Amino acid sequence: MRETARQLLREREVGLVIGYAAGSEAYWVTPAFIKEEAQADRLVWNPFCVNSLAKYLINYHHEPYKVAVVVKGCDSRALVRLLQDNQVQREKVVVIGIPCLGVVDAKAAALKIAPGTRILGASVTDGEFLLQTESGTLSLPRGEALCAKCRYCENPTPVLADTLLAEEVAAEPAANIYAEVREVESWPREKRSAFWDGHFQRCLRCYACRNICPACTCRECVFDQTDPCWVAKAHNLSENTAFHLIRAMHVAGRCVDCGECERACPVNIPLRLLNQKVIKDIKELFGVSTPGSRLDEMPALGMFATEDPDEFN
Amino acid sequence: MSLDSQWEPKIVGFCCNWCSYAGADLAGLNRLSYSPTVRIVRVPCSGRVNPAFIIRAFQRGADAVLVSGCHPGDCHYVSGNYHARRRFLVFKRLLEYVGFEGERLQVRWISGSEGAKFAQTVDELDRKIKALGPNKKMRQEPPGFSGVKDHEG
Amino acid sequence: MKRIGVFVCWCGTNIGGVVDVPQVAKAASSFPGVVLATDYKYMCSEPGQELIVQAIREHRLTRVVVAACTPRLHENTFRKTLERAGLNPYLLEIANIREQCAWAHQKQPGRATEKAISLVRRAVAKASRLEPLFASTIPVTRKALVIGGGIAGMQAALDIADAGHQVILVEREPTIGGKMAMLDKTFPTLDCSACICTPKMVAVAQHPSITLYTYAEVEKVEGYVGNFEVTIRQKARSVDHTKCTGCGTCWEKCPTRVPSEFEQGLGTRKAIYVSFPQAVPNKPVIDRRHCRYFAAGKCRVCEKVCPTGAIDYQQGDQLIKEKVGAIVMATGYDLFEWEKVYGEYGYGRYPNVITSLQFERLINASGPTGGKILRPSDGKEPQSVVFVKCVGSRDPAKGKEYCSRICCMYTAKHAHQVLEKLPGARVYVFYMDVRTAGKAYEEFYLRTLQDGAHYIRGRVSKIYPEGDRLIVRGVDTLLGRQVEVGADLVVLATAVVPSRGAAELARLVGISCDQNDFYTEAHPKLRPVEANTAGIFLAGACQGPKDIPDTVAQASAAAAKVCALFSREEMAAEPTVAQVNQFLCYGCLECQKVCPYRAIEPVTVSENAAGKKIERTVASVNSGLCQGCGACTVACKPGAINLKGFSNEQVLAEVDALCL
Amino acid sequence: MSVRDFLLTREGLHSWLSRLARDYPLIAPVEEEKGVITFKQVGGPQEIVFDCAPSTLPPKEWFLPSTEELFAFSTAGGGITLQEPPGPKERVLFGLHPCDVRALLALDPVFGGTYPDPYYLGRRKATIIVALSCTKPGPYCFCPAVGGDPVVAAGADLLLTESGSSFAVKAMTSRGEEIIQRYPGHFAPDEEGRGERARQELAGQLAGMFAFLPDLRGVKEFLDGHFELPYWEEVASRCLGCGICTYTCPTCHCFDIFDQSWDGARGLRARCWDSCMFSQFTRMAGGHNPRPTQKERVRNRFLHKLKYHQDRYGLGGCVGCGRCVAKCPVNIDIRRIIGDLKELASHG
Repeated sequence: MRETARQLLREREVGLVIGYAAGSEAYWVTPAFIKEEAQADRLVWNPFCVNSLAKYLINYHHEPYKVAVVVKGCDSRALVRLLQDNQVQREKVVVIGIPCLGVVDAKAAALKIAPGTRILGASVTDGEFLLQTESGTLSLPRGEALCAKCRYCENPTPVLADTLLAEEVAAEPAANIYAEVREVESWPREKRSAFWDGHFQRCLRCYACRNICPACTCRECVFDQTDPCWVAKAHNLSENTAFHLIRAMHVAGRCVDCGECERACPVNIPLRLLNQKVIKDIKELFGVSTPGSRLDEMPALGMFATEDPDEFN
Repeated sequence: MSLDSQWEPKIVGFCCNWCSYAGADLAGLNRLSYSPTVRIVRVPCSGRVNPAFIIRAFQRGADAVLVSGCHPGDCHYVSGNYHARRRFLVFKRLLEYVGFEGERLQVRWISGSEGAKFAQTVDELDRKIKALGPNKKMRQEPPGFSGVKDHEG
Repeated sequence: MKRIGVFVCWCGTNIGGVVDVPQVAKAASSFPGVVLATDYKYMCSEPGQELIVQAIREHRLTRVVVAACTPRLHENTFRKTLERAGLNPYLLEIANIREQCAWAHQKQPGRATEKAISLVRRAVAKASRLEPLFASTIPVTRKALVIGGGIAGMQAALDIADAGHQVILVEREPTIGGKMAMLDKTFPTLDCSACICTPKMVAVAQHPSITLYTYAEVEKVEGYVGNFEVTIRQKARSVDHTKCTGCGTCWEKCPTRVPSEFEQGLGTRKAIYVSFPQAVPNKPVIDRRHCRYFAAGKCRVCEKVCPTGAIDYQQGDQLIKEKVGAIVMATGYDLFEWEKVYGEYGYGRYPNVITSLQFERLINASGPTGGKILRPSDGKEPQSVVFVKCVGSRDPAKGKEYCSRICCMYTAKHAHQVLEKLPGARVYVFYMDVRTAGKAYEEFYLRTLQDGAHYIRGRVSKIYPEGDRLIVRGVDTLLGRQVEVGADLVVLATAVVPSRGAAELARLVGISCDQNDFYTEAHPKLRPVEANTAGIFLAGACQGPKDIPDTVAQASAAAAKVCALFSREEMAAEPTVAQVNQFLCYGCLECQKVCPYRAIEPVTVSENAAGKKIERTVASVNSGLCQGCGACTVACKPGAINLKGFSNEQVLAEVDALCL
Repeated sequence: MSVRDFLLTREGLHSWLSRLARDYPLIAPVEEEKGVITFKQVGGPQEIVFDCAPSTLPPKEWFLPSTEELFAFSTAGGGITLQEPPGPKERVLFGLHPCDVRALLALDPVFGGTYPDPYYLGRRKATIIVALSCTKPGPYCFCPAVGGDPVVAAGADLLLTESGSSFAVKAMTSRGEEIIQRYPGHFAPDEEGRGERARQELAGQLAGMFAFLPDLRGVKEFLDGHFELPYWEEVASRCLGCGICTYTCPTCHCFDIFDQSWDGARGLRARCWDSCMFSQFTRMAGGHNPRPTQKERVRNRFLHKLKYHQDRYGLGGCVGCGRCVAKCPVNIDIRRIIGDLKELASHG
């Protein structure tokens, strides 16, 4: 990756490479914005590279230079959506794709890795993530440490890339991808209601879910507008629920299921469980794929078919 | 909000100007009697109805929302109700998922000639909501003296 | 702060007899922004309107709420009232306390009053959010498209052309003339249909302002009132009409015979053919489906015999684009396909059970039998003819719920013709009712009765063959007994249905159909010849079953509407259209995808962003194209695109008010 | 001088908390959701999480609620009438760590200065604070680096320090003494100075347990002279502009005021948390925004923590709780920022 970045910068193919740099703890990475060849050594790729970097491209929409961005399979869906929404110009992006074997949930890793630990190397096997530290090799069992979104991955290999940095990884059939959604659906209404009320009640309205979301690219979000006041600023269950429902509908047909909202949430609201519900329904109702997985498939709620299901007669 | 026998549901209707609003007019014209619990907002098309309007209605104390437009294929604006259909198929499922009773959002295709269907739809909805009781999800009290509470209250 | 006036109408006792009007006015006076709330017996009357005008002036009102009947009735009336008082007409909001309140809740006056107050509160909330709107003007292309070349289309085309405007007439058959050209005589005058129809056809063909496209179909319609762009597909005729003289040698020599559509299958035509001798244009087309050359690659007889070398097997379909300002739909009707559902009448297996349109050809002097009534099975003259009415009409179980309107009269005509042509023949008519509303219609029917036709009130339950005859079994409901009638010929008065493809054409043109696929008029009483979509008009049976005089009248009416539209170079456009807040727009163009009128285009704007000059793409609305449906507003996540007159702010305020 | 040091057995603590919960609204850390520890009113000690270090959200919600109704208004009957909310009841806030108590001391001058804020001050006055010494720092804690003390919570009414099977209790204020007197039988006087020894011992143990202590020396002085730094652009390029750091911060206190009404006739005025990280935070009515990009916003936040608060009140704006470090989704880590600034300072 460093070599690819160096080359792109050296040959002035791009003016910027967006990738990952080591974070302040072993299980964190931080986005890196590399403009000079010499800085390319800061770039890392390891099983902690969970962040989706595609949305950062928007900030460089008006720059004269091309930007290279590192994407995993799930992130590539975000990139496709940004292209479809005219937020990113294809000819101004060099996509460095990384076929991915799954990334680690930092919250789970934090329980196993002492603060201040330095990671010297990492590898992924079928059953575990192996980390070389100064005090020896540490194993994170895949079952415990794997990010929830990686459990059923539809696109281990990016759907769009100019260069792939590893061998393609085939997707496994993901029949159970919405098992958790189905579980919630199966609950009695009162239980569902209490479940979501409990979560929405806790929402701080910090908007991290929105700000990190690749489907949220508005110049000014409805939640920041005062006239009309779509949702009041007050933090309470009613307004918080309104916020989450309107947001779910705004990203309906556009959410790429990258799971970044849920990861960013400081109070552990299971946002992916909310957005996946919409993805699942839209797929079932209208026969489309997960948004962003096909360049030629536009958002389902911007289209219709006369033979769509109808239950409103 | 009281649960006593005096309680009457509050139902907000969004009716498209060309079909359903005309259907509601026709119901009146034919002196078809239906429940007065539905209050209509006139919109040009069912495709104009933003789910955020419905959310707002529930926040403000609506016990149910009726969205009504032309039958598929009959949209005055060609395709507005097809877009509405997709949107509300998804939105209704989402509302149920977070714990709403699905009956509280009714979407119905009612043409300008279906005054009787309008009246019947309203009465059915009214009956269902009376059986369910007041909606509690997302409900707010009007801001005012009663709205001021001590934080710990 | 807005100064709102609320005017509550009694509508005589219509509202006032149920709703406590003074109480509504009293409640309204306490709503925020309301400076005046009053009531009056008839707000729409001249004194009522004058009251509003005076109040606007006296109380310096800036917004007006009228609580009265449905806005669909008097919104325009009161807008004009505001205008008279110097207020922008769009600063009006109507609370519908008649249709949706007083009339619907007559039995619960208390609840009706309560609801009326709520509806007025909604209107006040919306009124306080109303902004003045201004109509824009759009240019008008003074050229009309008429779709369908039957009597309706011809009449409309001639009237518009006579008024001095260009007309394009598109007919999908090889000739104009439509159904009327097939008819023998017209009721009740019994004048020859061809004699009055063919001169019209010629007039159309010769009119300098009419461009005729036969054997052509409308493929695409874009644009909007005054500015349509239509694409017409001229189907390949395989004959170069610029060379062809219509001499007829080709169709004489053509070896292939197929059933003639014009003769309703009772006669034949060739594979290269003109529909009938007086066809306009009187030049042939090759029916490629049946032509030997096209089917088997051999033959080319017509090419060999053509003296002018007009045969062109290579000819392809041609797409023609035309700009027009108005469209007249005159697509006519077809007959209900009774063979598919009426098993009791033999599913079309008995050759001597025919439709009335076939009967028209049978009795027509230029028809397959030269005007002799001969039964199809063996060419014998029938001695007993049974007419069955309402086959498919007024039959919700198997056919259509509606009355086809013309059958009673033409059946009377047919009965009369049989009795006239076949002295001694017996004529029976099975009917449900005899409906003869029309000038001299009832008289005609009575004459037929006097002629000796036996009218039997009842439905026919079965038709079955016995020997070389048919037995028609029905019930005579007046006598209350079953009857069986032997018949040599049975004529079914089948229902009138929209012509095939009418619904698809409606979708393509952008108008709506009713549940039977007849085109929907903008208003059943007040705008019967306009479609819901501006600039599109309806003529003839495409809007509903009609006889010839009504069809011609409607066609002329549609033409008059077109001429009114064409009377000015520009027309005022509705100001309730979408509008883009370019600051909020982030250029995803989802709005463009949902717009049914292609009214949204991307444009590039330049602006300063943090000291840098940047260019970015935003959506822009063509207010001439926009029809104000608002689909874009919901597709727009940040609310950058809003609908004037039904804005997000207004709807949210209405919801808030209704829930209080 | 009265005795200020007491001892409390573990059982004694539980029974005292049970009594407190009956007599006062008792607010303490609870695990609201798996992995989310917040201060909530509790029914008794069984609900309390004792070993959180630190809680997910700070206790500032109890002094500066995320939404606070200020007054109701009505125009009914002409004119305008206002009604203020009733003041808070006296309540006990239990289980604050020293950093959170220190954060309150940092907030006090903000709301108690030239224009005293009756809402904050009312809540502050109504609250009895029972602090708990840290026994183990959290993974991202760095209070010693910003002058904090993980053991002694100056500003609390009572300080509890776990020591073996019991707790050393120190009354830090007269209000703390009153509380102890109100519950005789629970507290045994600590006449041998066991508490003091326990606290010293704990301080010694903790000293080496902080994973990463940034060196703050010279940073403020550097920032005093360097407002414009290209460095902020680098930080801002990563920043999402969300409110996590400010909403989880115990000293961030910005709020926005808004009116809520359904019809313009009746309604209420309220304030709710706002964040200087939000793009529209400084946007003025006319549309101008003096902090137009995330660079200015990020800079403002860190300058506030490391300089402005010090300039204005002589108090640190960061108490080293590490909550923003724990929660930032893009790993903008104030410990690293301090280190980077330090390095920039040393390179001139």
